[in-house]
Amino acid sequence: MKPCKRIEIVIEQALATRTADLLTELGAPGFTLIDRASGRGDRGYRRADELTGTSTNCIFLIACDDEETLTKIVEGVRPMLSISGGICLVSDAQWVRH
Amino acid sequence: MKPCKRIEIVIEQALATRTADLLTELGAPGFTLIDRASGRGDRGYRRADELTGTSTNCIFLIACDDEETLTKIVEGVRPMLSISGGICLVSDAQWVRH
Amino acid sequence: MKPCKRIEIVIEQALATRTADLLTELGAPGFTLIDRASGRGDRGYRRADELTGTSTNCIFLIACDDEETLTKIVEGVRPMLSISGGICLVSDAQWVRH
Amino acid sequence: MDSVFLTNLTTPPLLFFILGALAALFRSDLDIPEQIAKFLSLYLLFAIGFKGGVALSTSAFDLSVVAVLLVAIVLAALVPFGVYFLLKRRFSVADAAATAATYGSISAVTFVTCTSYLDAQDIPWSGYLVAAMALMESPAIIVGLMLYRMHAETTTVDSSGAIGVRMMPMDVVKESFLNGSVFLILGSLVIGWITGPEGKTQIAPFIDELFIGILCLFLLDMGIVAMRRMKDMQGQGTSLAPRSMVLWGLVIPLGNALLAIASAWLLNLGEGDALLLIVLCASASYIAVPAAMRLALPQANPSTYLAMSLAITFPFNLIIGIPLYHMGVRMFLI
Amino acid sequence: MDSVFLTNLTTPPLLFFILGALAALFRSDLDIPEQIAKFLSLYLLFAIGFKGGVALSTSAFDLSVVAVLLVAIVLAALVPFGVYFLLKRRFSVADAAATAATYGSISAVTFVTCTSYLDAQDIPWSGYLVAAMALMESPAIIVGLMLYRMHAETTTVDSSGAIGVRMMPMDVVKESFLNGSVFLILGSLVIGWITGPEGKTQIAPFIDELFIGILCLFLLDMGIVAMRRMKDMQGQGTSLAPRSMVLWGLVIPLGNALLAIASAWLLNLGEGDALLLIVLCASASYIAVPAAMRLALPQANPSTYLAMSLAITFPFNLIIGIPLYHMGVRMFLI
Amino acid sequence: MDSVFLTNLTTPPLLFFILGALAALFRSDLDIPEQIAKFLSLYLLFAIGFKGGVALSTSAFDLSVVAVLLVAIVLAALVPFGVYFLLKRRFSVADAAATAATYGSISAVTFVTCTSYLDAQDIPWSGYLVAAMALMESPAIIVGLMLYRMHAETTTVDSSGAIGVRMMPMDVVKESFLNGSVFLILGSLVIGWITGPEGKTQIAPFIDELFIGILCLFLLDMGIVAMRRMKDMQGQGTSLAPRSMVLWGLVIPLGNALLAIASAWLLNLGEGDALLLIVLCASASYIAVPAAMRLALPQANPSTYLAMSLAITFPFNLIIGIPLYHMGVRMFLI
Ligand SMILES: Nc1ncnc2c1ncn2[C@@H]1O[C@H](COP(=O)(O)O)[C@@H](O)[C@H]1O
Ligand SMILES: Nc1ncnc2c1ncn2[C@@H]1O[C@H](COP(=O)(O)O)[C@@H](O)[C@H]1O
Ligand SMILES: Nc1ncnc2c1ncn2[C@@H]1O[C@H](COP(=O)(O)O)[C@@H](O)[C@H]1O
Ligand code: NA
Ligand code: NA
Ligand code: NA
Repeated sequence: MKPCKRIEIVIEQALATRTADLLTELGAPGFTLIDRASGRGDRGYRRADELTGTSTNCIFLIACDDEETLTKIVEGVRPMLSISGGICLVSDAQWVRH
Repeated sequence: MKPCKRIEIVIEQALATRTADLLTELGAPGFTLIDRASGRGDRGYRRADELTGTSTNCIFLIACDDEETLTKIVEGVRPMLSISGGICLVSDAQWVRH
Repeated sequence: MKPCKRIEIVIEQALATRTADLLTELGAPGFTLIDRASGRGDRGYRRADELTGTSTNCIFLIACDDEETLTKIVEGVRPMLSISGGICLVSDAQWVRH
Repeated sequence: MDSVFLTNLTTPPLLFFILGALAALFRSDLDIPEQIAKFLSLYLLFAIGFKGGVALSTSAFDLSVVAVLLVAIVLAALVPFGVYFLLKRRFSVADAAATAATYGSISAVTFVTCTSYLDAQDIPWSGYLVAAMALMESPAIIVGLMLYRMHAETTTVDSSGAIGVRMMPMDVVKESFLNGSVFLILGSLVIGWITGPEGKTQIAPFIDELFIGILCLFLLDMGIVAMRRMKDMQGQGTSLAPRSMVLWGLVIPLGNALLAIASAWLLNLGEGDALLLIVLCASASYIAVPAAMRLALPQANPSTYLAMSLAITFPFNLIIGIPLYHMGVRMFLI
Repeated sequence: MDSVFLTNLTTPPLLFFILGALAALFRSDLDIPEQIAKFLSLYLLFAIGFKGGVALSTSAFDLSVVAVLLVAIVLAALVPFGVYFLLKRRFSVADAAATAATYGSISAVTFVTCTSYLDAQDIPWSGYLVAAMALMESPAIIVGLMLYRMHAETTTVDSSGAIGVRMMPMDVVKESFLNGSVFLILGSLVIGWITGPEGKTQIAPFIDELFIGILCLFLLDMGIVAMRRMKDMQGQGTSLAPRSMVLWGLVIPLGNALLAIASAWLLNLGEGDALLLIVLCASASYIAVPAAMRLALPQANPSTYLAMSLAITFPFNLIIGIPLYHMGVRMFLI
Repeated sequence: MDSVFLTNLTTPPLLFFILGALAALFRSDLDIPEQIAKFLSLYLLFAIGFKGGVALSTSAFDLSVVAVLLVAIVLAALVPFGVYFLLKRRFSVADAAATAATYGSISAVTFVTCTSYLDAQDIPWSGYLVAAMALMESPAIIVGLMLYRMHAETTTVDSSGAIGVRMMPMDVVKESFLNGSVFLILGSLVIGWITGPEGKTQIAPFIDELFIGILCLFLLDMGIVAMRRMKDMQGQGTSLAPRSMVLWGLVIPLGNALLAIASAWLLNLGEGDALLLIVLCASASYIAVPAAMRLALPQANPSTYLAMSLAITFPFNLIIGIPLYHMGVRMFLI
């Protein structure tokens, strides 16, 4: 097991592909994506009930063992979040190596 | 980034709307909801295969930067959990402000 | 609230049932399973778009309050992960007892 | 004699139900995706509701129809009393009340399967029985909760009712009518009634020609789900021994069927209508009522009432009940 | 006179739309699963595209058809200018531009509902209008973004455009033609045109007989979604008062309808074709354009333009617009 | 001569397959939701199984039928040996074994598309070929695993087989027959056989009239998925160069087709039946076998065997293979 950061991003579904591309560009070692979550925040309800994905959330999970990449990711998604709404949480974890 | 608590609640799907209302009432700054998870616990399997949602789970994720609200939420969902089954985990995280 | 470990496993959907059986066998107190996530890692994209589940991920969440079981689980899933790909993260959390 | 059973068993819908049960029994990974199952179920409610409404619009809406609808509601409200008093010694108050509500209400899919059973034998039935079905969904919920409130010790209600307590009786009535399935059947019924045969011709192919096929696929799924529940019954921590759950899951529908035969006789119903009324009485809800109970009476254990309804009574009615009640109708009513 | 409205209101698709709206209004938990809703929408695009293509393959593709298609594209490109200048005082530049794009583009479901309205009254219409619909989806996106770039202060574009800025105009054109719905309609159109009536006979039952039924279920879902949005409009932090959103959501389609009536008169279109062209102009996109705007103009607030399109203009067109425009056609064009 | 190819290419199912491929090629966001894709696939298996069963029930079940079924099973068991020995030099033992299993088994959708190709040309075919298809799904899995066990060094089996090791041969046989698709085809076949033409009339519209339409939508999805895989083949870390995957993905089906032509000649099959047998042999599994291999032989790399089957052989068979084999049948067998 080796220490790493666990990044969790909730963002508009409509931006999922763009966020995935951005993560790859910023050097994330990988990510897992859960589509079609609903939620509530400052911009009211997102019911995940329409077809454009503007009122639906998706969740990215990224394990990142490199401080620098972490900073890049956080700074990279910040402007997307301020436009689309959503949250980004960073916490400590142990990464089980296989 | 500012420190916050990350609350994660696994609860019966049938109680999703009620839990969401409760969270709003208790002053949660927001939440993200993943519907239709399966699972196993003390009450056996929940296969997420039937239409009532009594044997299906959903997952709430709440970022909360306020100790008091945290306590309210934890105390608020506790009785629901003891009736419906499920878990509530609280951990530390950093909230990336945008 | 009592301290526990939060284990999060991202693994191939095709191995979901086997992983669930393994967790039960290894004495996990329970688990929650999110099906059909997509992702990217060393083995390229998993688009969650085909029917065999070999190119789709699922996510297991396990709250575990027992060091020994934790080790068993981590050691038990490690060989599955090295064959199927995926990640396993362990972090600290507080388990709200109900 | 037993040819009724065989004829029933060899219709495609029943055979697919059994196929599903076998799949789950042998742990096949055959599986209908959950949103698809929900869609199939919505389709069936939509189609039966619309059909019923169109039928209503062309038939005379006279006193005898009103009588049937009233009797249906009364049956749905009476049955829970009977069930509750049968079970109160063996079940906790909450479980007995929830089970009572479950059996007072109806299973739309059992009803739908019965209409296809009648259609296959060219036995006519009336559209207003769909209205009866829709009206029988909810009353039992209210009666069940009343029974609970009357019999639970006050302290129990207070402490364990932490969630349920907020729900006032009127809310329950409202919520039970706003339950998705009830709303869709009633709504489609009204729409069918408004548009009449003219509207029917527009969507006829969608409603008539797909009906049995979709019923087959839905019953395939129900077979899987029911068998999984049946298997879970052994392992899981239910408050009750599986054996007595099986027993009650067979006795109650038979009892309710007798009650319904008597009512059908009083109402002087025709063969098809009588059978449908019996099936409504004998069937138990596994969607609307359990969903309502989880909100209004969460202390009741769904692995008791839902398992009995889904894993015992539902298959019993499909496989044995329908032809058995049909024999009963032929013996006593015509 | 008002019988047109009543006739429209009592068709099954409209009634199911209203049923859905009632369900959401009374907070019923009736719900079409999201993947099912997407499938129903794909089916409608597939079917209308294929139908249109087959119709195209059997009709003469002469200059008058080309004229209609050109006019359709021009209308789709002009409307955003008008909308933008109407709104620019009350909306932010980004919101005005996104709303302009939304109203320049079209709503396929409104179009589809209008074809079923015409079919029910046996009024003929031409297949190339499906092509017109497909061609009208995208131009407004490009015009909307152009308007934004022309009118936004450079600093705004730079700072808030952090995401959008990477998207070059050509990318937008490409992305808007590659939008799933546009691609599917165009593709099905071409396939229908290639296979012609022969291909049609193969999939005819799938396309013809299910059409109205599936439209009913899809409109049921749209009723739910539209009403939820309408209810959200009060609470949510939109940049605009709900009242003025309602106002503009009614005024803009009426204005566009007038423009389209004039064009239809110039083109000398028949009753059905004229009505369809009007409906295309008067309807607003709630899938392709909002999806594109979120990527290319994320600073525009979807709870303005999407809500107006989905919660105001869409129901208005379905319930009142179609018969109203039909009356207009009858008065001015024939 | 090439008119066979053109006729094939201009049928709606093929055109929708190509539309899907184009959508993925140009990165359109056109997408069939995953549960819908699963449902469409279940429908096709359900329909083809039922049809085959009904056909079986009306035809004589004589020795020649038994002979065909036996030959089918033998072919499915022999092909993996051939494929394994062709590939063992270039592939790892695990990859060679898994690929062998993949090509020994069949693709139900290729079969279904071929039946629609025959139907469109009014060429008759026999229902028992559906039984042949169902029986050919699983044997190759067992042979593939046997080949692996025989050829892998023991140490490899032990260490890398950490997961697979627990699975005993009997389990594999059982699991492969319990695979959802196999179970559904076999089950529907038996049900169709039990209910016979009488049952057919009940669900005929559901099964016959929707068939081609649903096949179109499913192939649209398959086109998207296959093209995505093809694009991934370049980037991803497969053990093999993409070029040789393409090569083997074309050579193997052609070789298997020759084998099948010879068998069809021995069995003296009619035009339609011969073509179907060839298509079964030449097609490769992309559902049942890969799913089984992930459990029983996880060290084999799915981006080799699944990609070859899905991205090369499947499109090849649909677009070129079926008409090519048809020409072969016409040349050699009639
Ligand atoms: N405090 C929070 N905890 C969890 N999720 C949140 C929180 N705030 C916002 N979200 C999620 O982010 C989405 C957009 O948030 P907002 O921009 O605040 O409207 C919401 O729909 C939620 O899914
Ligand atoms: N230790 C655990 N870790 C993760 N999820 C759990 C755990 N225990 C229970 N759950 C989840 O909570 C649901 C209800 O749990 P229970 O009330 O223990 O049956 C289960 O179906 C699981 O989804
Ligand atoms: N660093 C990471 N963070 C989050 N998820 C990951 C990461 N690496 C891999 N995954 C997930 O694990 C799956 C298989 O990973 P891999 O074996 O690296 O291809 C991917 O499709 C992702 O869903
Ligand atoms: Na009942
Ligand atoms: Na427009
Ligand atoms: Na083969």
